[in-house]
Amino acid sequence: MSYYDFLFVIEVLVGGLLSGVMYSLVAIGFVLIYKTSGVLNFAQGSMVLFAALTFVSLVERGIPFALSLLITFAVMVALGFTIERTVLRPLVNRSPMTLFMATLGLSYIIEGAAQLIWGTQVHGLDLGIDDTPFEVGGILISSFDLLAAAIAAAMVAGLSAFFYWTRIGLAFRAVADDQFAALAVGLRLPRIWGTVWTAAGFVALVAGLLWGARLGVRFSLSLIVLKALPVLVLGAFDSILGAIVGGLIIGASEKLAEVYLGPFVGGGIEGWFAYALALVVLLVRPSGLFGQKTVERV
Amino acid sequence: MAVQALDAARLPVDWAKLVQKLALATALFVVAYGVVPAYASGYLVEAILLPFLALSLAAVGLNLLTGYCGQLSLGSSAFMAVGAFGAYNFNLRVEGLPLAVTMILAGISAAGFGVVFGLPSLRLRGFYLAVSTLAAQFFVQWALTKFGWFSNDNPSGVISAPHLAVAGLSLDSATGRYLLSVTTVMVLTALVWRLVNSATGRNFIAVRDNETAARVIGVPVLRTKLLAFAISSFIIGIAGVLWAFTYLRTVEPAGFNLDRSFQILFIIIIGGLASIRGAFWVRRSSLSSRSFCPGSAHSCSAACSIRAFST
Amino acid sequence: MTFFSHLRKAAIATAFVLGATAVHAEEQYFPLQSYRVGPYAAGGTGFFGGFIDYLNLINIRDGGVNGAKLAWSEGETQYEVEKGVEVYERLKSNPGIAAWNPLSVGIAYAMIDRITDDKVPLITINHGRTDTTDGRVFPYVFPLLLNPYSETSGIVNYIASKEGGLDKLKGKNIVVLYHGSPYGKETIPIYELLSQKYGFELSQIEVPHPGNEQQAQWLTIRREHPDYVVLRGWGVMNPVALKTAQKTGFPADHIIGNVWSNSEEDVIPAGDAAKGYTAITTQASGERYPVVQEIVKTVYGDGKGNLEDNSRIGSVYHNLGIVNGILNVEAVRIAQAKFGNRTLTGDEVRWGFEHLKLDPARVEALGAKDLFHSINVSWDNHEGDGYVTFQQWDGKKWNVVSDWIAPDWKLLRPIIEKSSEAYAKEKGIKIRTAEDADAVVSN
Amino acid sequence: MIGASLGAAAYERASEISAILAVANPVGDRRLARLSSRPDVVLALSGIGISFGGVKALSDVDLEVEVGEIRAVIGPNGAGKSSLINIISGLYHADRGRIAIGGQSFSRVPASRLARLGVARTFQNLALFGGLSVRNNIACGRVHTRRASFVEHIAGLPRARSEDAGIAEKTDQIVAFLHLESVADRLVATLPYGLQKRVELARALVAEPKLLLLDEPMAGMTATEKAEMAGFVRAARDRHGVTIILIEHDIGVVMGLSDRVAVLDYGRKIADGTPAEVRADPAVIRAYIGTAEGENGEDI
Repeated sequence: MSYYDFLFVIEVLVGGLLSGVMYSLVAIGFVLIYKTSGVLNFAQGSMVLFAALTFVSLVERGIPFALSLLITFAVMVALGFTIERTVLRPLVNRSPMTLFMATLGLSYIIEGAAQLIWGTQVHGLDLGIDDTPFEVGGILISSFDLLAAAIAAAMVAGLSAFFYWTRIGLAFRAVADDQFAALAVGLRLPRIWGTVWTAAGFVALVAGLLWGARLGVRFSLSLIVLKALPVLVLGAFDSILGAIVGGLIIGASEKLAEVYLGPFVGGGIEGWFAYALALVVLLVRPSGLFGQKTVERV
Repeated sequence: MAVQALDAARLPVDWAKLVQKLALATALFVVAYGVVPAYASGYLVEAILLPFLALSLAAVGLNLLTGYCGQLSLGSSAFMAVGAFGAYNFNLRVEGLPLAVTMILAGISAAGFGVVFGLPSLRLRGFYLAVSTLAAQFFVQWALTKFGWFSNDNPSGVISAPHLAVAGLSLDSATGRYLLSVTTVMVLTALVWRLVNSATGRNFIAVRDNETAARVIGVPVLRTKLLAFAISSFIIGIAGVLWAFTYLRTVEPAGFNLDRSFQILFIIIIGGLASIRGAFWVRRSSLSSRSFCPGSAHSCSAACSIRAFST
Repeated sequence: MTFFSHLRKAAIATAFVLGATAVHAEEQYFPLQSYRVGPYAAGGTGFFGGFIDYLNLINIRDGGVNGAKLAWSEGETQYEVEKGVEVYERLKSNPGIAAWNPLSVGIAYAMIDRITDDKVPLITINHGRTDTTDGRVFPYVFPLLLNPYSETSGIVNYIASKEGGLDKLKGKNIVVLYHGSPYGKETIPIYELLSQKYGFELSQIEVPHPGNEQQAQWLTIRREHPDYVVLRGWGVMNPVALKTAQKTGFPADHIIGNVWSNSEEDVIPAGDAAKGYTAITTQASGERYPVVQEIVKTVYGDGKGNLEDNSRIGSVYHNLGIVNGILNVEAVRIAQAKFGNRTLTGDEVRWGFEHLKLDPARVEALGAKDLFHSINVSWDNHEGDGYVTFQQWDGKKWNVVSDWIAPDWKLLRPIIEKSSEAYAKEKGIKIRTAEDADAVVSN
Repeated sequence: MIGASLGAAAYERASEISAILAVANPVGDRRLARLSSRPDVVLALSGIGISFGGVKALSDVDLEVEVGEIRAVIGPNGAGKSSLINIISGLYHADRGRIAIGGQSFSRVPASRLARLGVARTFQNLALFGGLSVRNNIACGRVHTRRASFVEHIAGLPRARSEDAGIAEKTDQIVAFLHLESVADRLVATLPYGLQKRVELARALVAEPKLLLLDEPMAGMTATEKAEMAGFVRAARDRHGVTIILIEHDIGVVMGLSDRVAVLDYGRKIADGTPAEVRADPAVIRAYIGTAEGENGEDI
């Protein structure tokens, strides 16, 4: 392998890792909700779309950037809260599968609502981040991706701090650990769920802005859940650390596979490669890399 | 079925109920083979009944797996695609293959795929399994697009329905295609009905309701799951043949995308998991409501599904 | 809010049809399988908006085509095949259908058998199956102006013209980045053929659907140092390609888009990364052409404009809709010249399309000089040898940067015939002759 | 030098361990071989140990069960009773020790072959099939005897029909035996708790097992229901000749019902013998007074 080939591998790897962070960003929204209420919230993708579309529509109507951000955040909080109140709370105690399908239905409703409210146009979203690549030792690195990774890291750190040091965070962790026990010691589950959905709305907002800037704001934005799902499976549905590591692994291996494995089968394997990889890992560790291995109680 | 017969022997025979059932079956036959072919408009047959029959059959298949056996699959339309492209190729490459054999072979191909993609179910449960079935969805679509052989190297990657005939009788007309569909659906649904009421069907339910207990009392859990994947995929595969041959006539792999899988899933949710009849009436009502439904039909069914849960 | 106004418009349009039917005037009807909601609504509103705007212009300005009023009604498909078929079956019994114009590959496929049975033309302008160009096998399908093979040849000819001639292509390196779908893969053999013929190096790289991740592909491209990248994209894949190109340092002005990568929707989301990007088109964009001006004056002035957002007048999809309107109306006019100025049958309109010859002079008379070049459809050539041009995005709008370019039709025809003949064999279709084409079913 | 001494130490330690194993295993295996060759021993456990996440749930437990006896295993909460029954039925795998069932020796009991080994069980928390009727739940208990394929079932071929008929007959017998006739065609999920427990017993009995494992069959029942259930358990032994392992919390019930009682505490067997012997054992008294008295108030 020549020096240039080596550089190229590194470049693909770095690009993949940075993409992986973007996947993690979406995956974290899933984890937050799954950990506390056992729901795999398929509507997370539509929430990302909704956030981006709301923000960009506000900006296009001449509302200043910061104010738009604030309004969008408020809207996302309201949306998260409404979903929790109107869809998930009435379904409490149903099987996880039922809840999952409800969120699947919800994703279509949110998409439809977004279209009714904001129309069907495709928008560009300019966050004012310059995306000219810079070179480090012969490797091109995207400044946008790097910044996105930094924002994602900051968000994870912020969320961790929130859940580690605040009262509600403590309650969150208790609920994540054991719902019944948490209930028994008098934690108010609905309030925690409300908070978690708010947090998920916030994550959707951040993901929506960054992904919106990457892809443009359009309907297929909600398809990024399909990138997040293998990340979740690989890293475990209930682990934020898993979502991050999973994202990095998927991002890097998917890009390397496309470049080095793709040519042997004609390319375009990224669509299913991540799923296949996640599957292989699962066959060894059925509850993901960072999932808790549960002892079956009988 | 035999158990039911014994049950009936033990209980006093409920003649009224029996007569009612017989009358219902007769009425169904008269409507399906008499009234519809004679009086239904082209629109009703081509735009409502044909997709209704194909998707209902797919829903029956998925219901066997998800509703009865408890294995959530998000990749149903991949198996429809395998069925459709399988039938196309069997018909194309084997001279003079009867239509029924073509369809059964297509179903068997889909069943084979189902078993392969059902293998993870032996180790994975719940969402981990559901997400892994997405691998089937994306892989099949990729493979059908990637390898031109599947579409007989058609530059547009599409397949077209062949001339349809049974025993020399052409079924290419709208009525002919309807009769083919309705017969296929009725036969398969009847077989599924018998299956779910047999010991095999009870094994499915046992695995769904309590896998550990099922294993301990001797239900062959692994074999039961794979069987559920196989039979379910077989039926969904044949539904794919109907979709391609009797309804759309020319299809591309993209027609069997994730949205289609979700659509089938919605049908069984709204119709009620583990309810064969549900698969039919939901499909019917969602079609009839479509023309009045302003937003996406998906949002509509989604809304219905959420309502169905809350009640 | 946008949605309800569409609903209102659809209602008005329908009422208009019903009202017109009531007086039994001569009338030609266009059933529209439009998509104004759903993921592809942006394209649908533009195209069907332009189409309807032109039909409106003919009605308002000329009182129809030789006295035959134009009518239409819409059925929402959301670009979904199943709904497209439903709308087809619902609207097909309306009287006086001229032609179907779905602007959806999937819906068009599902209609081929149906319209052939019903003997009504199916117009797949700029899209559809390549082999439907062969009118001998597909009597009722018309991929007008441009099929994928001609597009490929047109793009290569454009690159050649930039390099100073076809002989200068030798040794050049071209990468084709295509969408991972049958549509995307359709031109693979044609690029290979042209690469052999002209001696340029070629590599074709797939982007899996939907195309929201292209890091790996563009890094591979960067390693190859190609002279040009051809973008055969769709939907979100296009802006992502442009953004990723910027990210990996590939210049946008060496990326050439195909006909489904040439709209405002493809470049606006990419922002500055799209500046300099060039794409093929069969119809120039902008509103300076007389016919567009007349639409602005007559139709929009009258408050009957179909576009929600007037700034989209003259956009790529809107102008495509207008050109599509011109071709449909002229086919009806040509058929009327033979069969009489009355409501025509679908088969008569088919005959009209098969004699749709608009030379540059006629195009100018229609107020469309420079909007599109010309068309020359015949009974066995349903594409009509349309010329193409290339537009460059300057960050705000598209600017035409080339002459009208002719694809190498002669080279491509045998390949098309091979494919259509295989289809005819597979389906047991008898290959049509010129006499067959002249036999017309009139009621 | 240091490396060499470390290596030597490791070697010494390893040979020590293997010496222990070499001694321990033959003895255990010999004992197991001896026990399992006795025709009157249905089940023999030898040196069973298991731990979860570092916590020892069971250590070095021996147990043998003779034909036709009701063998109770008691102990305070967390003593390892359920782990024991789960190891016997193959749901947990012991870290150490061997299990002999009907003369066949295992380190890991294959749960999927359990029914064919002649072992049936009930569960501490109900494990019925909620979507099936009572009769069908019970019929499932004989699923291990079925041979007909799904094709035969769909087509209603003779083998499938005769299997169905045979199982229906057996099911009827058990339904009558446990007085479940009036609810036989109801969905099992709609029954009250006590009846569901009884259906589970029926599902286990219909398999005609040699060995029946009952995991707290009377938990959560009223006194009347308990007495009724105790009657059924005894009748199952008396009339069907089933050997029974009974795990139970309620010591009063156990003492009256069982032939021999083993007592577990913190994963160790602290006593084993007839009810009278166990009752008098000071270790048992200590264990119960020390841990459970305040909580359960059980009276020994």
